[in-house]
Amino acid sequence: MKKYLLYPGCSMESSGRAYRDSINAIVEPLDLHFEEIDDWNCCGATEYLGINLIPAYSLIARNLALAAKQTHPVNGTEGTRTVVAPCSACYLNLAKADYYMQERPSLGVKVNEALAAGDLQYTAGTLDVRHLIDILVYDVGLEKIRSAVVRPLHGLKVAPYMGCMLPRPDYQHRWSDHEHPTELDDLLRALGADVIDYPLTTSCCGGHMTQIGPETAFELIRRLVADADERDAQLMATVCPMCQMNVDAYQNEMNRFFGTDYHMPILFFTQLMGLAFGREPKELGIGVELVNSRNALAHIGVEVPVTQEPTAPRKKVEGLPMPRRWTKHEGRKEAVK
Amino acid sequence: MTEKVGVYVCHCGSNIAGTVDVEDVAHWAAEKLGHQGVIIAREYKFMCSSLGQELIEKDIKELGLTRVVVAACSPHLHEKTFRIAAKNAGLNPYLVELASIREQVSWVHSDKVVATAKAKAVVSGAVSRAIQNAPLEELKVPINSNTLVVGGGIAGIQSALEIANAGFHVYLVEREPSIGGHMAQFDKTFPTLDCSACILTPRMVEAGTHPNITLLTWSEVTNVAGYVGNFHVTIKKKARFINEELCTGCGICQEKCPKKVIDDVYEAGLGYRKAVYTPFAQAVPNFPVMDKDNCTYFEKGTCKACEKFCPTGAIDFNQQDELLHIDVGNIVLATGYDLFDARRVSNYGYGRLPNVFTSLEFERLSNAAGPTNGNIVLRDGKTAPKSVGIIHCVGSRDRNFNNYCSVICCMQGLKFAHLVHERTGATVYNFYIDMRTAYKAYDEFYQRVLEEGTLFVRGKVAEVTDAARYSNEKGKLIIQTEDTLAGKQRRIPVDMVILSSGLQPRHDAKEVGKLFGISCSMDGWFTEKHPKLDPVATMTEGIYIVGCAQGPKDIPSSVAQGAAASARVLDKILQKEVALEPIKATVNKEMCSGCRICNGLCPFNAIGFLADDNVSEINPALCQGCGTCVAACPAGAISGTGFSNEQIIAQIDGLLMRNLEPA
Amino acid sequence: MTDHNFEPTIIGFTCNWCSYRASDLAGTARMKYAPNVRLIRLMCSGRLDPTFVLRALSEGADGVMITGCHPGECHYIEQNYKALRRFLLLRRVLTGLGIEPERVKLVWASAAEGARFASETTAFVEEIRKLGPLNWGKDEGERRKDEEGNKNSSFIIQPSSFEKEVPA
Amino acid sequence: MPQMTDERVRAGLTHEEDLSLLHEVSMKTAGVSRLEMCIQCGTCGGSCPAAQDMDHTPRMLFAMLRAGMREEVLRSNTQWICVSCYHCVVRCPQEVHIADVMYALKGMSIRAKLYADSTAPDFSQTFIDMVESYGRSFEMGLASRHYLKHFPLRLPGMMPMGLGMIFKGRMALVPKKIEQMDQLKKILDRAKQLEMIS
Repeated sequence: MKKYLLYPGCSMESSGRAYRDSINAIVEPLDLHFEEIDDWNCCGATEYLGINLIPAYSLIARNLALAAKQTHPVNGTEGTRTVVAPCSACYLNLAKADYYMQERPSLGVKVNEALAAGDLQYTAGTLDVRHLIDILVYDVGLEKIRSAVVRPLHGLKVAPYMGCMLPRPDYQHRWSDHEHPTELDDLLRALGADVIDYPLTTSCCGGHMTQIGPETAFELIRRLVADADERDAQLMATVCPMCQMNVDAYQNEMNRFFGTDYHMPILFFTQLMGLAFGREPKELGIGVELVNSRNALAHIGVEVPVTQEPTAPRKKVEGLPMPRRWTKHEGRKEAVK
Repeated sequence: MTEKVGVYVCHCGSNIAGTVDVEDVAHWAAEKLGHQGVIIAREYKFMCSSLGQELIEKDIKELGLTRVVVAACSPHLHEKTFRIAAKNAGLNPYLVELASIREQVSWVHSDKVVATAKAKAVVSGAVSRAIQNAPLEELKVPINSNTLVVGGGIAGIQSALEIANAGFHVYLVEREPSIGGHMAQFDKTFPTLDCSACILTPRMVEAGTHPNITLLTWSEVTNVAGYVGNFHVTIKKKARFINEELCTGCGICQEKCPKKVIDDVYEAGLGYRKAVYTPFAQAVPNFPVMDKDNCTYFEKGTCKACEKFCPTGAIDFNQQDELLHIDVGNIVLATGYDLFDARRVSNYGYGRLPNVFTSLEFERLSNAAGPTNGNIVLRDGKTAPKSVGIIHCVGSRDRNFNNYCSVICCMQGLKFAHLVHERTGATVYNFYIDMRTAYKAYDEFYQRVLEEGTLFVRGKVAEVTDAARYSNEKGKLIIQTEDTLAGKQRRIPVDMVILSSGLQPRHDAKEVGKLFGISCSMDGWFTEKHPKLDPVATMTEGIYIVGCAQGPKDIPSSVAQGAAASARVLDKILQKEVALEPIKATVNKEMCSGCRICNGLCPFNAIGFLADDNVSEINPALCQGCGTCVAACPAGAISGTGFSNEQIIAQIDGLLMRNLEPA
Repeated sequence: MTDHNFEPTIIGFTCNWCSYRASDLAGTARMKYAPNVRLIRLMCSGRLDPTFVLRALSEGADGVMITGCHPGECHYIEQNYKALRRFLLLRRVLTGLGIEPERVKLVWASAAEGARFASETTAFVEEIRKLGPLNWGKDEGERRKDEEGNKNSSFIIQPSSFEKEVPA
Repeated sequence: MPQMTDERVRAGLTHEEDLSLLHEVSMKTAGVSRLEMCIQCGTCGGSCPAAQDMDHTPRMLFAMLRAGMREEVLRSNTQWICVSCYHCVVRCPQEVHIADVMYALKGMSIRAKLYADSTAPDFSQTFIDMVESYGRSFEMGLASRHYLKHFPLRLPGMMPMGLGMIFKGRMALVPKKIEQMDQLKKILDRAKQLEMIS
């Protein structure tokens, strides 16, 4: 069993509770061991960085310093240097602090000077900060996930919503692409879901603008929901509690603002994993979303024997061929002759 | 024997004398280095002037100097000058040593005391080293008058024709089935809009029929040995499965072949060819080749339709790859470029959004001989676009991809704008960062395109998307950019997007460079000998680079370089022999233990092993004088002329002032 | 603690094709850098015999700077990789001899990187200044003699006259 | 710094050119800003999902930074509208750390008290207050304090959502506090001192 250090983040305790419940439901079938960082504190979200530089990074670094004390093996697991953050904003803050403390050594020195006031210390580069989906796709692997599926999500049209802070700025080159990463698509496909092509997959949900500039945020939420709707998605799948909160909790206010009546439920990808692994909706926190997913999930509620997936219509002969799709993992040497 | 050393300190006007006390240096050298053999030390205003040179020549003759040390500028500037002066006075030129006290001292330090002290150290090092210098003779080798040109694009064709017309033989090797290169794929050429095929085809035919040119298409160079004047080259002539003696180029085989394949090369992936094919109608030579990987017979063992219908029985399924060995004196590399793979810029959607095209795709689209007969249409093959966006700098001037400017993309984008306007009447937008239209008649072309009503937006496009935000965007491709001159973000819906992709080095440029013994820059282009004054030669004598292999450039520049390299080759051929720098390594056979450590170290394959004597041996003509083997030999059996252990150690001691007159 | 009165003597090995030209360029561009490095031109960093470095250190150099073309840009295809290997080995040897391996530094500088050459040189001089004098291979008497000699010769560099500024 | 002399004012000049501004912003940016490398291509302004609400596109702001238009830059709402989506950062051909520059500008704008609208700085400050007293964010406290001050009129419309969140157990009514609050306090106090020095 592989151990990971878990940095849950504040939302997991409140608005993103369903995320936590569903993560708890999938660790066992996937043979994962998450050990929470003792006495972790808030990462400061996107707020602290705008006020004070060194306190902001010290706040983040305290978590890294605490985590670095917990890397040793515990009963039956190997030791680890990986910190897992399921929230994209937390993931980015932790990764960024680790990176900038190296890129600008003077920052690292000052942050450590502050940490020393609390008898802590952190050497940048000691830990690997990774997001939950990174662990699931690249450590656990799609094969293992596929084999844990007992209730495939066939027929459920899902818009994969990665959000912005996960694939960018990507200091450690972990993702297949900055704009159209395929990790979430692949994972949902492994669950049997009907994944739609969703070009806004890494567009922003508005972040804290729901709090400080609602009109800006509503427009961003509208774009996401409208495009998912336009493409006949039944629900959106997200990897971040802030995205979930904005698209879910503010959807009705957005509708009022624009005079629209979108109903686009958004669930955590782990909730969909739980469903596919045969867990009951209640254990997974399904039902606590404000835009309910009842109708959407009805599509998989009934156990209809699966027919063959519809194949794409044949291209007309006079059509011109498309170039092959590019992913970073194809390797750098690839070149057009 | 004690050497008689003369030290000459140059003022270089005030360039040196302004910061270094030259009189003090000269005086000090005579005093402190006298026991080393310095019998005369002078300073003079300009040592490199004829009077300065005469001063040295006179001393050599009259004082019988056996070593000369000139403390002046960098040896890269005037080493040759003083060597010639020494030679004129009867002293072996390699007994002259330069001490750089300008570039390394006076120009980089400002304190006179410090600079003078350092100048003394540099002179002291040079004197110690000079004493250890040995007289050397240049090696003369004859030049083979045949030339190899690699790459049959316009640069290579030009180069081959110039040499062949001068009466010397050329082997023109091309990897693809036909010569012509990228230019054969184009429709029109900027800024004059000549039809590309119309101006290229006569040159191709001339190269294909020239009595002095041996055309080797569908062939690749696999090995290069030897050195300037005497290269031995191995060429793999890939099996065409067509007997060239019998084939008349009638084309029936292509017509009858049942297997259709996407043509990734000539049609840029936008059209089809057969498994047996000539890439295009005007191909030179006009014999088809069989694509073994896609041929039904090779796959399944049956078919042979081509063989059945060939009127001359030219199909030969048993043909094998052939290895040819040729000897040449000079090599011109015209290996061209690869188009930047636009799929890497995922925000532009190429490969995901059907109606995003690359520049090469558009060339084929607008070419009358292309897959749509020159109709500019969307990927559905029939709809003409009503609005088209052309994006400049795709993959260029971008640290995420290629950091350099690809030179041709601005003009290419303007050309596309003109063609779209002319053929479809669509609204055309050009999105650019900076409009780069240097060179003759280029900016006039820009003016012309402006006049035609093309809309220009200054801004690097942020993304191309099909996610409509507003109703007018439904079903369109939306180009989102900042109009930097208006200071506002704009979303412009269009039907078609053309990416003016940049140029990048061939994917195998590194390996090719290694094969021919030349190096690549950080970006991957072949490195020229001097970026300004020697742009077609390379650091390896006898190997020249022309066209886009050296860096992005347009057709006129490629042609000019092709011709320039030929002039250099002809110059070499007409000299009949070439002098090689005598900086070489040699093995002392008495000391060599036969361990062969050095054998694998030499990148030029200059070190051979004599099994009978159990010793290694260095071919002086192949040795380039890097000295790696000298440093590696565990027995100390290899010595390097010009940079011997004795010379370097003496220089170290000298620089550290361990050679001064004992107090 | 850094002794600001200590002026290190450093031997620099350069490659004829890149770093020597970089130093030429630094000169042409009149970039000022620390005067403590004295250069030796080799045809290639691959020519560098590790004994040269040991010789320099034992004959009074406080540090040695080895410079060559960037990896992949060697004029002789790949000989700078051999220099790199020797450099790594050399550092281990030095450690074994009880000498700070930081006294030997490897710098890649292309012919176009005059500014880099200048700034790396100055940086290295400061690093060596922090390490202090090496005085390897000299006995006590000889060292004293050196010091005496230095006092009398114009060769000693006064701290006040030492230029530190290097253009970025 | 050039003075705003009468002569300059009469000539229609509206700002003082403060050429130290670029350097100052770079120094206050986490990591290496690379601001001086900007080629004004507009990738950032084109990529920004919120550009329509900004006074100046990020590109224009950088041009103003170079021109030393200190007051105009710090008064701009651009840095406050930035949603930190990092689209511009990964697309920037010159690898300018745009999002981090925005954070630096927010801080400078607060210190110079030049922000035009206090909603965003207040929200940040409220958020930080929560974190500094509990070590965790406290959404209920944050939302109620923030909305009462800045969006009282939005509150009735927000009620169903707020109640839904509470009812569904997604919003805690009491804050959670970390155990070693005093340790965190010491760290932050020291960090603030260090911030003042630099």
